[in-house]
Amino acid sequence: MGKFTIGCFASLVGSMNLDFAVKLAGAAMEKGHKVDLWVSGNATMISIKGQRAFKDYSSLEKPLKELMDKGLNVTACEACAEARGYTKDNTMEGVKRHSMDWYLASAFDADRVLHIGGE
Amino acid sequence: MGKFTIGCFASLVGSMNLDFAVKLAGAAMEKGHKVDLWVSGNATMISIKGQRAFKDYSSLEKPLKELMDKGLNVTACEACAEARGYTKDNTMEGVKRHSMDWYLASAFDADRVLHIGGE
Amino acid sequence: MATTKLGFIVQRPPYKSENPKLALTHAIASQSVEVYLNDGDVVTADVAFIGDGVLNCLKDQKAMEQYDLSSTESHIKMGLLVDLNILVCKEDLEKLGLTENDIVLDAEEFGADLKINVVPYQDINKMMEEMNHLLFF
Amino acid sequence: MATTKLGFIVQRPPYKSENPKLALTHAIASQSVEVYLNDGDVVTADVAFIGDGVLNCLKDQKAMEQYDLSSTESHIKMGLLVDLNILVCKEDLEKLGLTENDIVLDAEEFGADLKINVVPYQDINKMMEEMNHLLFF
Amino acid sequence: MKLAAFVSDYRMTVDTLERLKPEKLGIILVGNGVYHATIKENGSASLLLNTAADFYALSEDLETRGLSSSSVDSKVKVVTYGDVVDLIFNDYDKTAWI
Amino acid sequence: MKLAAFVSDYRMTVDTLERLKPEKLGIILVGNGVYHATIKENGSASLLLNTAADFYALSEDLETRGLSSSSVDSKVKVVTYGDVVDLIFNDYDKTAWI
Repeated sequence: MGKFTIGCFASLVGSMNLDFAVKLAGAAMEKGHKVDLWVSGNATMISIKGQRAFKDYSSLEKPLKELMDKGLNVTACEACAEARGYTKDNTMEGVKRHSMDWYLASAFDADRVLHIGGE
Repeated sequence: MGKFTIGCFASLVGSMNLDFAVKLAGAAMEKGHKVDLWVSGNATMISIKGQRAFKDYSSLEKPLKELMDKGLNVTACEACAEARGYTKDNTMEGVKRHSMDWYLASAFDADRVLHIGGE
Repeated sequence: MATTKLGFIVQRPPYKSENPKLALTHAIASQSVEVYLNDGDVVTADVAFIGDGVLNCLKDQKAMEQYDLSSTESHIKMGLLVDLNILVCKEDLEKLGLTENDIVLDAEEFGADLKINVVPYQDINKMMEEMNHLLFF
Repeated sequence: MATTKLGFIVQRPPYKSENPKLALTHAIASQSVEVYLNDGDVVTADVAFIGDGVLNCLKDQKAMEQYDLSSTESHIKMGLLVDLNILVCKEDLEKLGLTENDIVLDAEEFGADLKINVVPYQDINKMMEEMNHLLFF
Repeated sequence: MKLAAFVSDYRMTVDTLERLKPEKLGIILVGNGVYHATIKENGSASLLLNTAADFYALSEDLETRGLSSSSVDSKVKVVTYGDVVDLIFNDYDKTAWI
Repeated sequence: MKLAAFVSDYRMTVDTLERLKPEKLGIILVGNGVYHATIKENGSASLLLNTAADFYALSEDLETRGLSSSSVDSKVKVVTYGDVVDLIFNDYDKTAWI
């Protein structure tokens, strides 16, 4: 079993790349891999707490929490988040915030890295 | 002088379409037009208060407030905002929140409509 | 008493951007716009799918089953239910190797009377001419 | 003591998405990654601009003057300042009618020693082979 | 109709523009659309400039990208945000953001 | 290198894929990339399928778009999220999201 670092830079609603990242993280964990998920750029939108779950919009707070409970490590780019008005106070519990070097450190000992760019 | 309704659906940081919308609104107001700005989809990101102004990211809280002080009418799609975790409490002062019919009502008596889609 | 006609033109496929779905939800909002208007004033919404936008109309979209997300197909059906005029470009369907059998054509299960209109592009062009404002998605 | 090599490949133009700028800021972060690692462990970042990505390298970008936003050009200079290996595809510059005169080549005004390397695509391919992981922007 | 069409991409993913047949067409290049006004790919100007239309490119967006007005194709008029407002209100009656 | 390249667009705006020359290439169609596996535009399969590569299409994303596995080109193998994880870990050593 290996370590898998996924970086995603796509927005919460729209391209569905972030949905992809979360589902892939879950599938990798089911196979016993350790997964780090780094969200930067518009993907920091996933880190805000209190997303209202309408069926018309991708709503990832619930699936993300379920995966975090099972050990998914989620870290948001702090500067990208702050620029968008996502402060420490409105960040979902369990999501860490670090500067960009965290992503590179995660990649350091990852067996595989999948970097999913932004829109 | 006419009424100009601008709808923008692009995210706060990235495509710069929202920067375009805000600058165009300002230019239209300088020429004496009345401007309504509707933000929906990812463009509701502009409505959150406390965006930290780094030079590396588009930061539209300040220019938007300056234009609102001069009469710019800004309304965010309520459902799009709520789905992204932007609640009434973290909305920038002066930005209204309504359902999508507000945009159509604004277009009803607009002389010109410019609809700027999302990414 | 005045009518303003809005034309919603969807030119991109679903699920890559939120655009096609927002086109439909905004067009459907024409049904409730009267609260903001004077008596007798009306906003109408016509919707046209052109180019890769016709891919929004494929039937049996399983977005809910796979991603817990309402499908664009279901939004098109909602549009029919509130009597929106929905046009789909015939040439673009053909170009992509699709037939009327592949796309959603009605929403009878919800009691909608209207059906999708598969029409030549020139009819969509004519619709655009008749509108007061155009919104491209 | 180990080294992990990351290759950042920028294939799209600036100012339409945040990607090119985030590629640079993430690559620059290789300078501070040691805080998370054991002594002697290192992460290196090489950056390559290919396709329309070479448009990021045009000089005299006035993003700050026009949009109060740091330019991608200034981020490239920051990359040189921290000694990143930055490659620009020669064939793609030529394809777009650009020469070395049109692009940023150094950051001497900030005291950077390194310069941009305008190289044939095959050198970029070789760089990609040598990396442990690739990040496409 | 008199249509002002905005192009904000260099690589376009839709063919809408070539199919619109308004009585009068203006193409306003903004954002990354301004590359159409300056870049000569493989030695040729952008095919977009072959459209039967009046062309405009936003000065602010050219400058942001490091493109000088002197490199703009002779078919294209360089305009400001204020000019764009006047085009929308005075020269065209509908808009399309492609 | 053995490269797993992810394609998530139907209309691609980059030519990166045709230039990559890994020893082994897998193209994994996800998101709107899955249209390459099914749509026959003007009667022809997607040019992407002419690339020298092994092709995979994500089942979940086909179904989301109303595309049936029976319409998938014979060159393309339909896979699940779990299969994608195994491809990344067992069959390739690097990834590229194009």
